[in-house]
Amino acid sequence: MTVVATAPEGLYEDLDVFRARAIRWVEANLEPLGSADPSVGHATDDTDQVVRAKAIQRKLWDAGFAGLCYPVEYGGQGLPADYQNAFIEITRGYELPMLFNTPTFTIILPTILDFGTEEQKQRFIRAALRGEELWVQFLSEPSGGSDLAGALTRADRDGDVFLLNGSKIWSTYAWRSDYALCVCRTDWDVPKHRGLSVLIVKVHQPGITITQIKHVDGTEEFCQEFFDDVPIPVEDVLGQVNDGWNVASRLLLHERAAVSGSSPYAMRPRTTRHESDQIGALLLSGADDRQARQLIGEARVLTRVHSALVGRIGTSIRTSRLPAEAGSIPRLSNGMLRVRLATIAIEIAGTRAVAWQEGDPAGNLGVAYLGRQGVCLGGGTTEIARNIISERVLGMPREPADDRARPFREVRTNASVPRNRA
Amino acid sequence: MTVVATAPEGLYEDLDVFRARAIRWVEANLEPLGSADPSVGHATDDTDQVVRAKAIQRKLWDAGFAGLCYPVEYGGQGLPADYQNAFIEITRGYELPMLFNTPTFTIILPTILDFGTEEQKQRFIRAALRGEELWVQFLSEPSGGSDLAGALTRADRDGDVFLLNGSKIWSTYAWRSDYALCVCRTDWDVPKHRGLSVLIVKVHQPGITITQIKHVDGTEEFCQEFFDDVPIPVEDVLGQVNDGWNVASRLLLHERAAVSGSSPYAMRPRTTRHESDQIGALLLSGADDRQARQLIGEARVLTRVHSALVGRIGTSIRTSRLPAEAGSIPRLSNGMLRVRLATIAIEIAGTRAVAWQEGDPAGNLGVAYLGRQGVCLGGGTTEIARNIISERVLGMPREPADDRARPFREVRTNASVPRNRA
Amino acid sequence: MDLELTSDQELLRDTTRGFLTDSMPLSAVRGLAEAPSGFDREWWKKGADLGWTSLLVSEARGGGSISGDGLRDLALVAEEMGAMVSPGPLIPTNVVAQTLSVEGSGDQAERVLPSLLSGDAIAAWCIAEPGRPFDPTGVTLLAEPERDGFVLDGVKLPVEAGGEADWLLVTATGPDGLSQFLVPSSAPGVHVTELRGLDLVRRNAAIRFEGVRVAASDVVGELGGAAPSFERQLQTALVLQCAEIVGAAARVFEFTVQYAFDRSSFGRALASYQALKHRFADMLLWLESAQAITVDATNAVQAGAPDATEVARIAKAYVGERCPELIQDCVQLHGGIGVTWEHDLHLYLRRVVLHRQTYGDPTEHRDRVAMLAS
Amino acid sequence: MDLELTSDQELLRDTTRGFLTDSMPLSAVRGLAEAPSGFDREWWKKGADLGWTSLLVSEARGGGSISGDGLRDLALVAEEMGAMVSPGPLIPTNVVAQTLSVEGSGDQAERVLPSLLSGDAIAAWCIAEPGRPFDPTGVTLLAEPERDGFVLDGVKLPVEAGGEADWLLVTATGPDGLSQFLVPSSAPGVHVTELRGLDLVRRNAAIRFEGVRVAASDVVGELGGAAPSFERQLQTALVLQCAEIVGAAARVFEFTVQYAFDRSSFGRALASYQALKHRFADMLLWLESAQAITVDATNAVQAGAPDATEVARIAKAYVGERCPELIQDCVQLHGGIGVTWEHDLHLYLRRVVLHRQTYGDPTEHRDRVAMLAS
Repeated sequence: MTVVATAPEGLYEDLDVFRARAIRWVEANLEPLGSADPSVGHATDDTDQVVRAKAIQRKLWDAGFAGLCYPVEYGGQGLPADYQNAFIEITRGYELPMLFNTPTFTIILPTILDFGTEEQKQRFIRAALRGEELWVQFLSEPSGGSDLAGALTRADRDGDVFLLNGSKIWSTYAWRSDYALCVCRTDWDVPKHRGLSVLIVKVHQPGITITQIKHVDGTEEFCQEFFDDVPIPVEDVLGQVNDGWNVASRLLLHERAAVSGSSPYAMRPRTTRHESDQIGALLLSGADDRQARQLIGEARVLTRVHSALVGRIGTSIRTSRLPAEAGSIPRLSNGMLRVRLATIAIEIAGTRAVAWQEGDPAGNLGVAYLGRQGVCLGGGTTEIARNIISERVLGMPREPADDRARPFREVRTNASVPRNRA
Repeated sequence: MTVVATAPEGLYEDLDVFRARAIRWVEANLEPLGSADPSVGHATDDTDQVVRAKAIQRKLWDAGFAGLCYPVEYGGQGLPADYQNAFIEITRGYELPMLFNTPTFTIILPTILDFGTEEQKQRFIRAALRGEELWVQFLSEPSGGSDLAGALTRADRDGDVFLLNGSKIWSTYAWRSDYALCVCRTDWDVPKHRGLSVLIVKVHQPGITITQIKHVDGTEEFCQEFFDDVPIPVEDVLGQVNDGWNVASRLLLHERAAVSGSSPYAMRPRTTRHESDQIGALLLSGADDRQARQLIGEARVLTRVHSALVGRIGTSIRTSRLPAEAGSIPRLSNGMLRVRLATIAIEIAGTRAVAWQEGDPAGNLGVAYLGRQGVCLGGGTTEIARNIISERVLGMPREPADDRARPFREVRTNASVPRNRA
Repeated sequence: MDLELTSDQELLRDTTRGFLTDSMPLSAVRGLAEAPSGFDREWWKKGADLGWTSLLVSEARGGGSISGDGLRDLALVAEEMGAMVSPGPLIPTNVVAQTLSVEGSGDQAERVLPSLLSGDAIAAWCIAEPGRPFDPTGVTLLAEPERDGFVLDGVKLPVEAGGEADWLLVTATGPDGLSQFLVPSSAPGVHVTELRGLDLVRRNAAIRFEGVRVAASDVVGELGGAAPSFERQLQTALVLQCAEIVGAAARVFEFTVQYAFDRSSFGRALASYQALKHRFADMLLWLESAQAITVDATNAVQAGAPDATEVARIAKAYVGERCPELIQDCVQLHGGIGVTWEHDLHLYLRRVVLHRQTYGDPTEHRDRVAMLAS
Repeated sequence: MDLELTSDQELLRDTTRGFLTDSMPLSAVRGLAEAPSGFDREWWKKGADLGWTSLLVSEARGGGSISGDGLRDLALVAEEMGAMVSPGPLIPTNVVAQTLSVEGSGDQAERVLPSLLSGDAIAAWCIAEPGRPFDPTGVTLLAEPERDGFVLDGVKLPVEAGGEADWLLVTATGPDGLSQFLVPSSAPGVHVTELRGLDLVRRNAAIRFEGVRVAASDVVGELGGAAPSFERQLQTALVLQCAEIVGAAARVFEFTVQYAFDRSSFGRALASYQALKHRFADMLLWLESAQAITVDATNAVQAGAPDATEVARIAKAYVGERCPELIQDCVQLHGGIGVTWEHDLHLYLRRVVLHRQTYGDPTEHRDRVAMLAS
């Protein structure tokens, strides 16, 4: 479904009236962020963050500010995009339930809107907007993160359920989510793209084991899930059985829209907090040194250019100047930007990045550098982004792949080659 | 054929005796370079350079210093590599006939040694060592510089000659050369690599038209040749008819050996004059500015590291630690180095690189920047080098190509693809 | 470049594009390479008729924009000129015209503006000095007060279109601080030397001022008040430079992508090689980024936004750094033909490098951006 | 790395490799991460038996090299340690041992060297100071003369192995210029604070000297003559750093290439994707270059060549810049697993970044190289 960009006269509450109403409510009901990280708010820990997010989202729901661009019949406000943009302006500097932003509001619900049955839309969109259910995506698998269509996780029909077996990985904070969209294989006798289905999976239930993955920086945001004969009611298939690639592709499109800042469902444009933090850290040090100024200047230049790009690509996709796949351009840009910022940070921090006194923020810069490539891996690698840009935006020939035509059963899922020593 | 690295006792003139004899002769007979460019010497123009080179080479011949590592039976001295290395040391700072260095001595003659008939070796090696004949390579074609085996230039058997038709391009100073090795197609009914032959072609003869190509910097070093029914005696085929790919591959190996500094026939290691020039130019300016010092330091670092690499790869190939194709590593390094130096040069030169007073050397830096990529194109592009390194040195799978198996006649020599607008 | 054009702006862009295509194809640009002047006066007048010289001048003073946003309009012209590596003193003439429109005395405006707007006269902005930073602190050319005027002594270099200019706007320093003077290039003591240059048609000159006498009435704007106007002039110049660079880079990228589809190697189209595909992806990223920041800078300067100072410099730092590299990569993808005189690539390279190095290079602007950030 | 090893050197390399593989596999290194000390003293003594501490010490003073070229021998050890991200105070102990061997008084040598060589004692080189350039001009720690000795006041940070050291070699400044003092870490007024750090086992400390009294006999070498010995100490440290970095990078590159053959995506081995093949080609170029310049630096420093000052810094500037990028690229090629704690990649990354930032970073060394060039 598409969202109206600007309001035809009279059809909706007047934008200024809306704005006035929103300002009054926000000032009275939301907490100022102060110096808190917008993506975390005033939460004291991971669990508290869930509690706060759900509570704040419920407040928004009660006040009629939840899901501004979602259809009224599913609990939304059915307003055009410029009301959402106005609300983003108004809530800047206030704590929002950002936990719902991605993937729940910007990726999952839009996909449910696109493919869900009437029952599914009634059931899940409303509950999420009411702040009751957080979602997570079960996409990548240990066998290969990038090749979504190569999923080995299987769902075998057994009476009126599918039995789910296999494993997913790199899901973010799965343990604190309520539901998941899971891409799995329901037919092994057709080519890889034609035997997939997308299931709606209750995260906390018998047969699902979640383990957290320790990141080089010590955090444990990412998870791996193991499925052991998990029964999924057939009515919890999203879209048609074996049409899962179609659904999953839409999922990825919505994800790119979110990344490229063109999603009408985003509560707030992707925060550039990280960047400003970095730069802040840089400014700790020698703006009196011409060489350090070059690095600080470069960081500022790249950051500002990136945000200009995000805006331009968002507009270009909305106006169809570029195809939706162009969302991979800001994705690539974001990866390159963060990598360079992380490097500039340690260049300026000097020895403090590798040996620091307890409490010295410079130490975080060193630790961040260790996980530098994360931003080029998560949510589709930068290599995949370059493939998409050259093939889908510039229209260049696709990479040859020998696993597209044959029944997936016959595809070598490990295509390692012997190393011919020269 | 291979050259002995070090001399077994007594088999040759004692190295120190040789050294003493060489020093006396060099001081008495060669001109000091002074500030002259080693690759040009004291020549006043392109033509004079040929005259001087041939005269000096003749002097070397008469004194018994020509072709130190070439077999005695073909006019060489048959000495081990360390005599050549000693001579390089001794002649440093003196004018040498560098015009003969590449391709004549390091690429062409070695290939003739490998594949030539006894008559060809007697005829051509001796004449070149005597300073009478300069050689050029006819390899690339307008249809595609990198795909040597895709040659369209044809040589059709007609009685006891081949009739040569077609065109070659990017040959260096063809107009001032005497002979050329020319890769052409003699059989169109077999796959591309199996229908080639290498011909020995007299450059100045009826039916061959040479046009000079103007470079962005205004010079006209490169040439294009057009062949119109040029008769080539069948005895002037180098190696077997239709075995030309084998011969051409050897040609390229010798070229890489020359580039990677592992050729025993080189009169002088590839000059780093260019680099030092650049750096000199950089030093014109602000070593008092920390930012400029970063650039000057980077230039110096990259230059010094490159020469260390050239030495290491040369040794590695001689000792078979690495295959001969590893010569593509210094080739790639050289391209990356020169590109960066050319850029650093204009960064330091400032506005003088784009608007300069008559005679200001900074202007040359701007002009050099225009042709910056030349060093990544000539003698096999850096892209080809990366293919060779990954495939022949690291042993990774070769790029798929659909023109290897089929008769060349059936190969689409223009495989352009439609641009599918996304 | 700009994604939100009014129909009037589209008309301006299209007429400029049409005029350039017909009157100044690249073959014609090459033809001017050896000519004494880098552009033809009659041709420039025709361009002036299209609005090239009047968009930054108020209607009261004979100018007028198309959309009400003169700089955004002019940036469209610059973009088209970049795409055609067009000749013509676009930047200096407009910088001087805008200055006279905003700060010039009625007399100065009457004396000079009409001929600048009609294209009959050319003006040069004399600001840069040899080996000096490109900002007010770099100005050493001295304006020594005398009874009823000033005497100018010093050297300006490089001065864009300095060899063709009829009028010179000279920034000088003196007891009262930084001031600007309007000087006819024919004034006694003005010595103009054409410089050798990379661009085939955009020429620069060195101008030596030797005891050049100017009247008090030749001061433009306030005596000692030239610093703020330098900032405005710089922002205008940077926006036009970025627009030209982006116009050039977009054109080069477009025909290089096409080349990758048309040209084959080893029996495969270049566009089918992943290593090249990924580089094209990077280039598209750079190009879209360059266009995005140039539009932001244009709008910020146009609106006189508080961050205009920063955004204009950010744009030049990024566009001036990336686009020459983008074009060099396109040269690489063309192979040998890319470094030949006959191919047009070097015309674009010459233009973007000229812009990269002048009116402050990326290093200078990054430095300034860092200072603004702290 | 070094292509010309004697059989004795090969033996040294192989015994070190074997010892490290058996006694200190990466699992064991991880085990030390939480330990109070980054290495086990008994283990270090075994390493000392293999020559790790004695190669830079003259035979007269109880040391001895394998090949006659002690630094070349020690670089082999460092390379193996890099390949295994091995713990142990290799750099500070050897820098101090070499200094005492060359400059130490007979008494100092007798008091300290035997225990350093046997591994029973550890020494730290106290040279760097917070926020100061890494060269003699950066030293502010004051050595105030008093009747029969000196009083040391100031802070050294970071000090490698400072928390584990029994002996401190402290470079200080004073009325007589730059001097070095041999101080037991137990001396009154020496306050050692362990620092948090990136490397799991190579620890650094901050050491505050508060009115620390030392005798005239504790001066190492000539009073006021420490500048030249700083240059030798730095060259030794840089060579060992580069050798460790290169050892680490070579190991990471090797298993990443293997990973590209074993791992497949979209039904094709990673090694079959041209975009990745070209990056592997670039990485091999960087690795061979890093090895080449490290060998040149080692030989130049070993031979005391006139250009040793420059080549050692060139090596650090290049190796310290490229190899961390090379390893980051290997992380990228591994995908998500590459940023997990369980994978060994980050152990290598931690080590090379530690080296990149300490004993002068690439920026400082480029700066110095530029000064030497002009």
